[in-house]
Amino acid sequence: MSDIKKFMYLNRRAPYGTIYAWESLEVVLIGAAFDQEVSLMFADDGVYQLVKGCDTSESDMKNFMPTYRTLGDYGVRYMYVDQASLEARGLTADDLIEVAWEDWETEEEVDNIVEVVDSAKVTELMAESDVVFSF
Amino acid sequence: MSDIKKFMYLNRRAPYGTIYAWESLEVVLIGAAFDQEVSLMFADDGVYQLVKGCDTSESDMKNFMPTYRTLGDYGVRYMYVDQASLEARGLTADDLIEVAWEDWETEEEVDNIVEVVDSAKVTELMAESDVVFSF
Amino acid sequence: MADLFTVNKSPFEKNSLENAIKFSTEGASILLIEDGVYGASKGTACESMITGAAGKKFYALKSDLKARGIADDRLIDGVEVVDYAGFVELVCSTDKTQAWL
Amino acid sequence: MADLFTVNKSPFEKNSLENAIKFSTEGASILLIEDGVYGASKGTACESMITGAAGKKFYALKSDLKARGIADDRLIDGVEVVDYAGFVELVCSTDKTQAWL
Amino acid sequence: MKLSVQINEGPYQHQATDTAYHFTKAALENGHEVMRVFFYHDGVLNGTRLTTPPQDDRHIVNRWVELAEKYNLDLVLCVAAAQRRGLVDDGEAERNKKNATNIQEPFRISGLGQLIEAAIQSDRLVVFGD
Amino acid sequence: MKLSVQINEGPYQHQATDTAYHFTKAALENGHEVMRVFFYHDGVLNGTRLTTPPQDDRHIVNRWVELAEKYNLDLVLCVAAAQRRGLVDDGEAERNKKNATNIQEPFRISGLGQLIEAAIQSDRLVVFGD
Repeated sequence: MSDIKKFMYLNRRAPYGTIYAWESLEVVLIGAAFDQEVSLMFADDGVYQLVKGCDTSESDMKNFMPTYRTLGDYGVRYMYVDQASLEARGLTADDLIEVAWEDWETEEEVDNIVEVVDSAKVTELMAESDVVFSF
Repeated sequence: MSDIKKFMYLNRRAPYGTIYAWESLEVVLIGAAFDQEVSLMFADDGVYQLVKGCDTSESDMKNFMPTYRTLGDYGVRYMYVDQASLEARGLTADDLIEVAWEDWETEEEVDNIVEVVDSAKVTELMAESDVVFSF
Repeated sequence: MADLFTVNKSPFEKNSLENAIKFSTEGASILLIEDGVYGASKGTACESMITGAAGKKFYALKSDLKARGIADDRLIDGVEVVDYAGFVELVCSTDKTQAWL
Repeated sequence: MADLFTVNKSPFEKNSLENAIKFSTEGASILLIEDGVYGASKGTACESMITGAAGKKFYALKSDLKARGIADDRLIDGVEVVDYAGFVELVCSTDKTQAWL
Repeated sequence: MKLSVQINEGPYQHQATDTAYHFTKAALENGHEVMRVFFYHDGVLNGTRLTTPPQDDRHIVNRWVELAEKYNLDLVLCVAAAQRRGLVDDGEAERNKKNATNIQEPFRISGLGQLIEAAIQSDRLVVFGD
Repeated sequence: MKLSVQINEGPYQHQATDTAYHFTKAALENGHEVMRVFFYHDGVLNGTRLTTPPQDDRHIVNRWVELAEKYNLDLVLCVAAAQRRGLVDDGEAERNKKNATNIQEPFRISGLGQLIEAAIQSDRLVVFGD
């Protein structure tokens, strides 16, 4: 096994009702210091984590949406969203934030690494990962 | 309003996976010192709390099934079980423990205060209660 | 008056909303809070839980809707938005409050 | 070898078992622990989740079955009972372990 | 009206405590009496003085303290739940031979009877949990 | 094999910690190496020395301590999670001006990097949560 592992962070919970979404994100940020291949998967209520237009000012909780937008700078290369979960919730890709990515060495750029994938692809991507973090 | 309130303890969670069932029971035991009319309602996974034959010796957790059997002595007069919840789980009244009750003053005795009721009755009993405790 | 039920779980994750509706009486008020407010969204697979529930009144907590990016135009018709003062008012104007966790 | 999925939620309370089955590959192992062991019972409304899942192997943790009064004769056919040593063995003999909470 | 509040979860992990706080505050600001806030299960963890949340986040424990000081609010931690979860005041430290306390004043540790009493004497009991 | 374990919930409220303990113990007894047990979210509450569970119940904190002593197990509490939830060692007490500690040795407080490192270096990471 090479030193580079494929890490997948699996997000299946809504934000704010519990802290799991936010503390999971903290792991991703810290993990950036380690050179692994990192992807995030959003399924079930986890897809709500990426919905645009959250405003926590009245609920007095920390709004961590801006942090998702910076994930490209933290070594996250792929953010996948389960299509069936999205559709069941009456949402489309247009309802989700976009996250840009740039490789500073090769200057390769991607406008948006958030990608909606079908269930078969979710299964395949999870199976391909070396480690799946659950929160 | 009279000094006697109708208390209902609503149990909707399985035992052991979380502590709610047990700590809810602790409230019932302490509550016996206050002269209120007390009933317990078991619905959803809460019906599992009354299933016979639990053995926690291998899991090293406290088995609180014996405590349910003594509830008649703690002022609990009614223990209701939602029939639909029971049936969905493939269970019948025969799978549940029995709890006896005796009024020490009038010597009135009841062999088993555990009663399976239909959903309409659940609704009615909850609506009639003055306070519903949720855990 | 009838009772107030609070529901704080996403209807996609747990059956709390479904059963709060099932076990409440005609005329009951059901207040969606925390992740429960997702149940108030139009066009979801769970929409019919609320649109099909006759004789119950639905409310959703404003600050929780905002935190989750659920704009007013996405709410199921008839769901009333309340703030915390409205929550308190609902508790006081109904017979009792049941947390349907 | 394929992956091991652990499921610790009652299938009546949360969709964890359903989705662990849905998102696992052919040949995956699914281990029911804690309240997840209720999913291993015969004759329930959720039974078809397991009986209808082709190509997956199901396990249930012995001490959690016993704590919940689920006797061996109530188990769905084909569900294998393991103790903690068996749990460890499953973790080591599969590619990785995913907690499907 | 006279209200009481029960809280079943600890701070930060679940929003239950946040909701309970905002509800209690709104009740007080709108002229209602809050007889007692009873912390049960992991809810007792709201009463520790040892938390240091990030500076850009709310301080859940201190928020309760400020509300209690302003309205003379009774904040009660269940003793049995507190013992299981390591919430200790001077009395508990002495009884259980602990060499430290972690309770934040004016939270106080008392029995479950305080919850029953609140339910009997209040017009409404409102529960916040997971 | 080399395993690591992550625990997301506190003691008593959820069974997750119990399961994690029995799993870790079985792994060690069957000759595997457990590189690290990492406590995250409310899991950090496993590391307090201030609990006094009922005498007829298991002592979850002490059970970890005994296992750690027998197998020289590395028990790590996440510092960010610990700060939010009031888990404090000497260093944290000094940094955040707290007048008490509540950590139980040999639990230690460290950063999230310890979880990442465990995931990289272990053959398997097994997560227990709610």
